[in-house]
Amino acid sequence: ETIGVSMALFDDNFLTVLRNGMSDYAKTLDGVELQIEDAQNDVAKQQSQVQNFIASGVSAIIVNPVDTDATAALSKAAADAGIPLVYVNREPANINELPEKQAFVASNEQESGTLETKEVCRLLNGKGKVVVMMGELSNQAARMRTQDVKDVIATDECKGLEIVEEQTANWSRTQGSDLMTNWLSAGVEFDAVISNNDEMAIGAIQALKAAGRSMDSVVVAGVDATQDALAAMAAGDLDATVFQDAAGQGKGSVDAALKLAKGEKVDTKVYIPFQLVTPANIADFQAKN
Amino acid sequence: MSTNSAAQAQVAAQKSARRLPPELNIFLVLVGIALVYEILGWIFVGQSFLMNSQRLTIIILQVSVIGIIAVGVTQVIITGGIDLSSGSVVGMTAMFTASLAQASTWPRALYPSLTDLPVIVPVAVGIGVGLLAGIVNGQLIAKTKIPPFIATLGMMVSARGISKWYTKGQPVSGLTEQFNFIGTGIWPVVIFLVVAVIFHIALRYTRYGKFTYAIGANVQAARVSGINVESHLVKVYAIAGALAGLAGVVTAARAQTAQAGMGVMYELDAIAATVIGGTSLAGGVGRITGTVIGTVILGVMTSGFTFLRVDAFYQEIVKGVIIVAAVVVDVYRQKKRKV
Amino acid sequence: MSTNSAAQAQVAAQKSARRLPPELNIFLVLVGIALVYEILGWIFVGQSFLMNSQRLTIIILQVSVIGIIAVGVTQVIITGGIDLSSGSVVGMTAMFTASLAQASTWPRALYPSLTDLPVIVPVAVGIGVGLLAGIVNGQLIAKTKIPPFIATLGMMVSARGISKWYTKGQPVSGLTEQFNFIGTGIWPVVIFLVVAVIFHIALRYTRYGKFTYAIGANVQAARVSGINVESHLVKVYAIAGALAGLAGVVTAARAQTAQAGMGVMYELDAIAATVIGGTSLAGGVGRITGTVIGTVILGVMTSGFTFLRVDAFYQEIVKGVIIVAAVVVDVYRQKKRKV
Amino acid sequence: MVSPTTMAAVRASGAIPNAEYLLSAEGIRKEFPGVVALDDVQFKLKRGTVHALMGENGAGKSTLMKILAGIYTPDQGEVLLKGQKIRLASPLDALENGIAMIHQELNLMPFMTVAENIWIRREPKNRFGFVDHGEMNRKTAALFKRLNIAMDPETQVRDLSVANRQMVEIAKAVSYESDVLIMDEPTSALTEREVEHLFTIIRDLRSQGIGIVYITHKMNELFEIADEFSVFRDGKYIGTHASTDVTRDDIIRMMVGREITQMFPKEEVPIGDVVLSVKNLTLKGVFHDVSFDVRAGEILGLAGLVGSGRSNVAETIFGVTPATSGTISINGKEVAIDSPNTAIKHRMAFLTEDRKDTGCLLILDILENMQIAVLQDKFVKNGFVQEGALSKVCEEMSRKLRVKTPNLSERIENLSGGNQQKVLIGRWLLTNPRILILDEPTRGIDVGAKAEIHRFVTELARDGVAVIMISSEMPEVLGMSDRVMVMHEGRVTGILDRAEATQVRVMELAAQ
Ligand SMILES: Nc1ncnc2c1ncn2[C@@H]1O[C@H](COP(=O)(O)OP(=O)(O)OP(=O)(O)O)[C@@H](O)[C@H]1O
Ligand SMILES: Nc1ncnc2c1ncn2[C@@H]1O[C@H](COP(=O)(O)OP(=O)(O)OP(=O)(O)O)[C@@H](O)[C@H]1O
Ligand SMILES: OC[C@H]1O[C@@H](O)[C@H](O)[C@@H](O)[C@H]1O
Ligand SMILES: [Mg+2]
Ligand SMILES: [Mg+2]
Repeated sequence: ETIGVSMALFDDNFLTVLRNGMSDYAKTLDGVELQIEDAQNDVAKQQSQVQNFIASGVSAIIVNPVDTDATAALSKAAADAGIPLVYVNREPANINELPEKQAFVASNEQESGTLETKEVCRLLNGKGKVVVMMGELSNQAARMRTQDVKDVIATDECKGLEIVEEQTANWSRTQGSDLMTNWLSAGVEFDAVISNNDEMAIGAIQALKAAGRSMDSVVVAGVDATQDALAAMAAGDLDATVFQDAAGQGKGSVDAALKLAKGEKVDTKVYIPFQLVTPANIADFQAKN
Repeated sequence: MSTNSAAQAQVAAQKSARRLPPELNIFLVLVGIALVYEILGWIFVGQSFLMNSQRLTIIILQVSVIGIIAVGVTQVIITGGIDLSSGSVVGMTAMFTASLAQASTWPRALYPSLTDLPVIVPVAVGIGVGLLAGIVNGQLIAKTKIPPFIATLGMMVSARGISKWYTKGQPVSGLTEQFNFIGTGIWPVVIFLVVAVIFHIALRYTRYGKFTYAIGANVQAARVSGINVESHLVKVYAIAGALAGLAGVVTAARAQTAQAGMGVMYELDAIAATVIGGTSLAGGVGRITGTVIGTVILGVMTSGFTFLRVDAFYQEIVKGVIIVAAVVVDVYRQKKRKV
Repeated sequence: MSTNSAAQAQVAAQKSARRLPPELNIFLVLVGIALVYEILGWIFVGQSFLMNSQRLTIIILQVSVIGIIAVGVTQVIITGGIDLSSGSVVGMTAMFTASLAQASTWPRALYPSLTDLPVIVPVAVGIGVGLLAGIVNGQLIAKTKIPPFIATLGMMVSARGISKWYTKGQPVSGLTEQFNFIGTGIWPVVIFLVVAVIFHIALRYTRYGKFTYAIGANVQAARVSGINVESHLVKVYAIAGALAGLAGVVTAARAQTAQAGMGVMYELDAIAATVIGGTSLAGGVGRITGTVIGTVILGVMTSGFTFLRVDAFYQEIVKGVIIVAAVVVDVYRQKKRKV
Repeated sequence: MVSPTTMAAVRASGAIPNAEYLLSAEGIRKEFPGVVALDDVQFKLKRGTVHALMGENGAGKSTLMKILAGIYTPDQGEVLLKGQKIRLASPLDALENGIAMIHQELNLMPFMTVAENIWIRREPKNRFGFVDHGEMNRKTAALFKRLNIAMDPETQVRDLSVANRQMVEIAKAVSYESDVLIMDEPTSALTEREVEHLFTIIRDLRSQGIGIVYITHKMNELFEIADEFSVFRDGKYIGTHASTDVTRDDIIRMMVGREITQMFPKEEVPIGDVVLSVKNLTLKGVFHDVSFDVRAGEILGLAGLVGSGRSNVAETIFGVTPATSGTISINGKEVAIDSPNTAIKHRMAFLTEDRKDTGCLLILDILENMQIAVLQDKFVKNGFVQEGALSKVCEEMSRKLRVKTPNLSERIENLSGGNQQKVLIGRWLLTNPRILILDEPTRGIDVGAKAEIHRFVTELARDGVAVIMISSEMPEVLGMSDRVMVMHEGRVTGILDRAEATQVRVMELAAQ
């Protein structure tokens, strides 16, 4: 059986771990073949890929949407052709009107930013200045996680936190480092860095170290729990991150696709939980992402 | 003149040496690629590549947006210019057009008072925004004499900024049925082909076309022949902009949403399609028919990859090789015919 | 001649009118932009923009990678060519170089038997990979006569494919201390400036340089004057490739990791820096000093935005405008001096 | 001052104001950076006359004409069209007011057909507003018939020889049905036969009352075709005379301000051994079985009609387009020349016929233009150019060649054609060649400079250089050569000794 997979983009850290999770899992299954395509962050490309899958007659399709608002057309095309479709990692806008034989497997972005910010709040004892590094603004996860930060700060325990700067570094480590350097040279003062992902957090750490700031004097937090992030945590630089279960999401989506292809029923929403990672429980996550 | 018959013979000889249509070359490249896929298809997938009407539609469908842009880019390149802004203009117009195409049923409409508008409004605004961007490009190039590469590079960066700024990065969704209709079925293909036919005729049979070629072939000659080079360039870039705008409309309608990141790198695909189709970056040479074939080559290539289940990594590597190879074949065959 | 003294006076007048260094123009643009920021800084942020040694370092630091690329791109553009592949080559070499720079302490080294290598190995491999890409570009352009735009566009697409393919998209981290050292402190700035000085000298005082300008000014004439145009072009593109490779090494060392998506769009920044610095896309004209200033302008622009806390959206919009404006000012002042 | 549009409307109505002069200019001044191209210049063109403009290279002739054709606007002075002051702000203004110009540089669109080139901006339209190609080709054919030109209107211009391109330019200019026709060195790419053809056309136009401005450096043309002429020197107006009133020497004196005693200073120098020997040289489809020798100190002239293949032979010998068969020997040793680079290593030099396309590095300065060939093997140490020594040598060379320029860091594009040519000759002399090939070395060059170039060639021959000189100017070939080789359609039709080389004999062989 062939499953067509359209990933939003290949050259993204976390999505790569997710993609590998899928193909590693597929290899353990007999007679299941994945054909994974790179939509290069282009909605139209993704649509064409799905159409090409349909024309080639695959048994099921997995989509990691480029644009979570652009899923209606995809759902319709697949439903018309009678081919099962599973969305992974990013929640489609039409989640509540998914046609038959379609499902969604992911983690709930409301948790990620919340877990992260609450930990920062705890470490700062509910009071202090924070800077926020945002992912690509067109990305739902980036917007959601940034909103989570604000939601947490709006709660009573954490209303002593204040956002002094908020800028995008496009999920990227180099841009994260440049942004932090610029903040430092502009004399921005802060006690914590809340980053939408680990890559930007690591960039911030590199810049902070280069400027001679002691890492004990600042709290840095990210999301994803990538290898690099865990290494940074082990070195005492990163204070918190949130484990997003790439392999779990990958396996879950393949399973769902296979079940749908066989005509079995699956839940429309399968949530794989986020988990907070701190130096205290880092050992549990070492070999995961 | 005494040697009248000799002169007549000379004229006759010149006539017989008149060239075959230059598109032939590149059409053969297209057929070649398709045949290779067909054969590989039978060997590796046990399926026909071409005998699949669904696939044939998709091939053009997936590149029709690139094709619409390429029709404009062809005209720009014929004048000896370049347009790097088309991809960003697609993104920008998609945002503007979609914001005026939202249905009242959508809870988060950008302009709640401007929903359910007749479809002509967002379409006109979309094309208008593209036109405007094109006029700015053209004016910059004609008036300030900066190289088209730079003028349109600036527009590329700024237009992308505008599309992100417009909704602060939020996508615009919940578009009306009528609007989405533009992007369904083979409508994008129809739009592409209509646009291609119009500008094919414009380039070959109107003064607009003659001026376009003349400027690209020899701007000095065009000027001393009394052509107002500046105002003509503005027209050409304006048309390219309007077509990029139209492409943005189609993109939004196809995706049934608009996103600030739409159209990234489309300019390069459009330029590649144009040059593969035989238009010379040096200006003065090129035809829409060639561009259409070049566009279809890109489409065949992409569909074929998926069809043959080529690994995504290799797809990109091979795509680069094919772009180069197609142009190499063209250059080589042109040279051969000349000597 | 009877009017000897008059003629002499004329000669003297012309001598004094002899051109000022063309970089002056663009240097004034740089000073202008910096002053604007300085003033806005006092007004809006209550701080000096320039009186901050840390910021001055950062300004160059953040663009040093672009600068290294731009030094190569300048030479390519002087020959009348273009290099669209540099950004992808940065990504590709970053992957290769990092895979040979991993520390044995890192649990998931790509080549576990090739860890803790002396730093010269990954650096040499990185530059070598870039060099190779450059040679392929050069050979394609020189041998097949396809336009540089297409040859390097093909390389852009393929090299990006290769960088994704190399580790199937997996980032390469856990690099050795010595390797990371290349990217720390002001090392990237030092590398940039050393590279700039070397090629400034090469362009102005060596035969290599004279041939580079001659080819850009008139390739036919250069050939008839005995220059082996093909082999020279290969050299120029090879150098540009090697410098993009070096930029890839620095990028990986700065980020202490390599990712397939590194360097996206760097080629456009490098081209912008070059053209802002006065190099003509038509070939034959340009200097490294100008390119350095152009690069610094890009750096000042970015730093200044953050310094003034300009919204990210506006940053991009304004960036496009500044690129265009800088070139417009240059074109305008050159024209004024001429007439 | 009247507006160009009003004047154009007047012209279109057919009501031509009966002024004495069709076109005139007074007190014109035009400056370029560092150069005063025109200084208080005047010019008057009468109806139904051919008015020649004479002057050295850089005298300002083309600049003045460009002002009259709406391409440049003068810094001072005024232009009068049929007695009315007018400001021509664009080429279009000029064209609509009946002023057409054939430019010194060819101004055609290579990838368009002959008909499209001629009718650009004035394409006939059908009733749907589309360009009517059939009608356009018919109109072209009719025009060609009237002008007695044999050419297919649908050929692309890039497939035409230089001479035929020039004929297209002429036909295009005529097609404007203008009152004033300016021709800037129209014959520099034509051989005698086409020149005669052009003169027939000019006489015909003149008889219709059209005023023609004719710029040339060829003295005999002046006497043959011009009614009157004006002379310019260094941007200044010298005077206007009827061409029947003066002698050749008078004109030269007016132009250069001194006597030029000898145009072709042929000197008998001892002829040495064979230096270059070419046997059965063939470039398939272009020329065939070309064989000849050149000796040290000898000048071999190469004559033939335009398109006879002379330039192609020269290009092949120099390795630009390597031969498909045949041999080249230097000093008795067979050599394989596959590129100009190799040719230079064998101490050959080649001044190409097209200054702009294959000669000048236009945007670079004089110094850079002069030094580029010699850098192949001299003045370079460890890759570094020995600037000091080199610029000294270049200064000396440009002094010797009398290049007229304030300094060597001037861009070559700002020099007049003659001075550009001198710089290019300097480029090759620096390489100290044994074999020098000159392709149309004096095309578009004024008499003064021409004499100087001839003197140089003679000197080189005296120094033992073997010279091949291609020229379409019969007096030049006959005057300078020790032997003359004549080509026709890619084959050598004869090699004549100096004694037997007469105009008639050469023409016979060239036309066959
Ligand atoms: N665009 C320009 N920029 C700078 N200088 C110029 C320009 N055009 C002409 N000149 C200068 O103006 C002077 C007159 O040039 P012009 O071309 O009118 O001479 P000409 O009499 O036509 O010479 P020739 O016989 O060589 O064609 C020359 O010194 C020339 O170098
Ligand atoms: N690049 C080219 N492409 C096509 N035809 C060419 C080319 N160069 C030369 N020819 C043609 O080859 C023939 C020989 O040209 P060549 O220039 O050698 O003649 P020539 O005797 O030197 O005449 P001229 O005085 O015009 O230089 C001509 O018919 C010419 O049109
Ligand atoms: O879309 C890309 C983003 O996806 C998120 O899920 C992830 O946390 C980010 O690190 C980034 O990879
Ligand atoms: Mg002239
Ligand atoms: Mg010739």
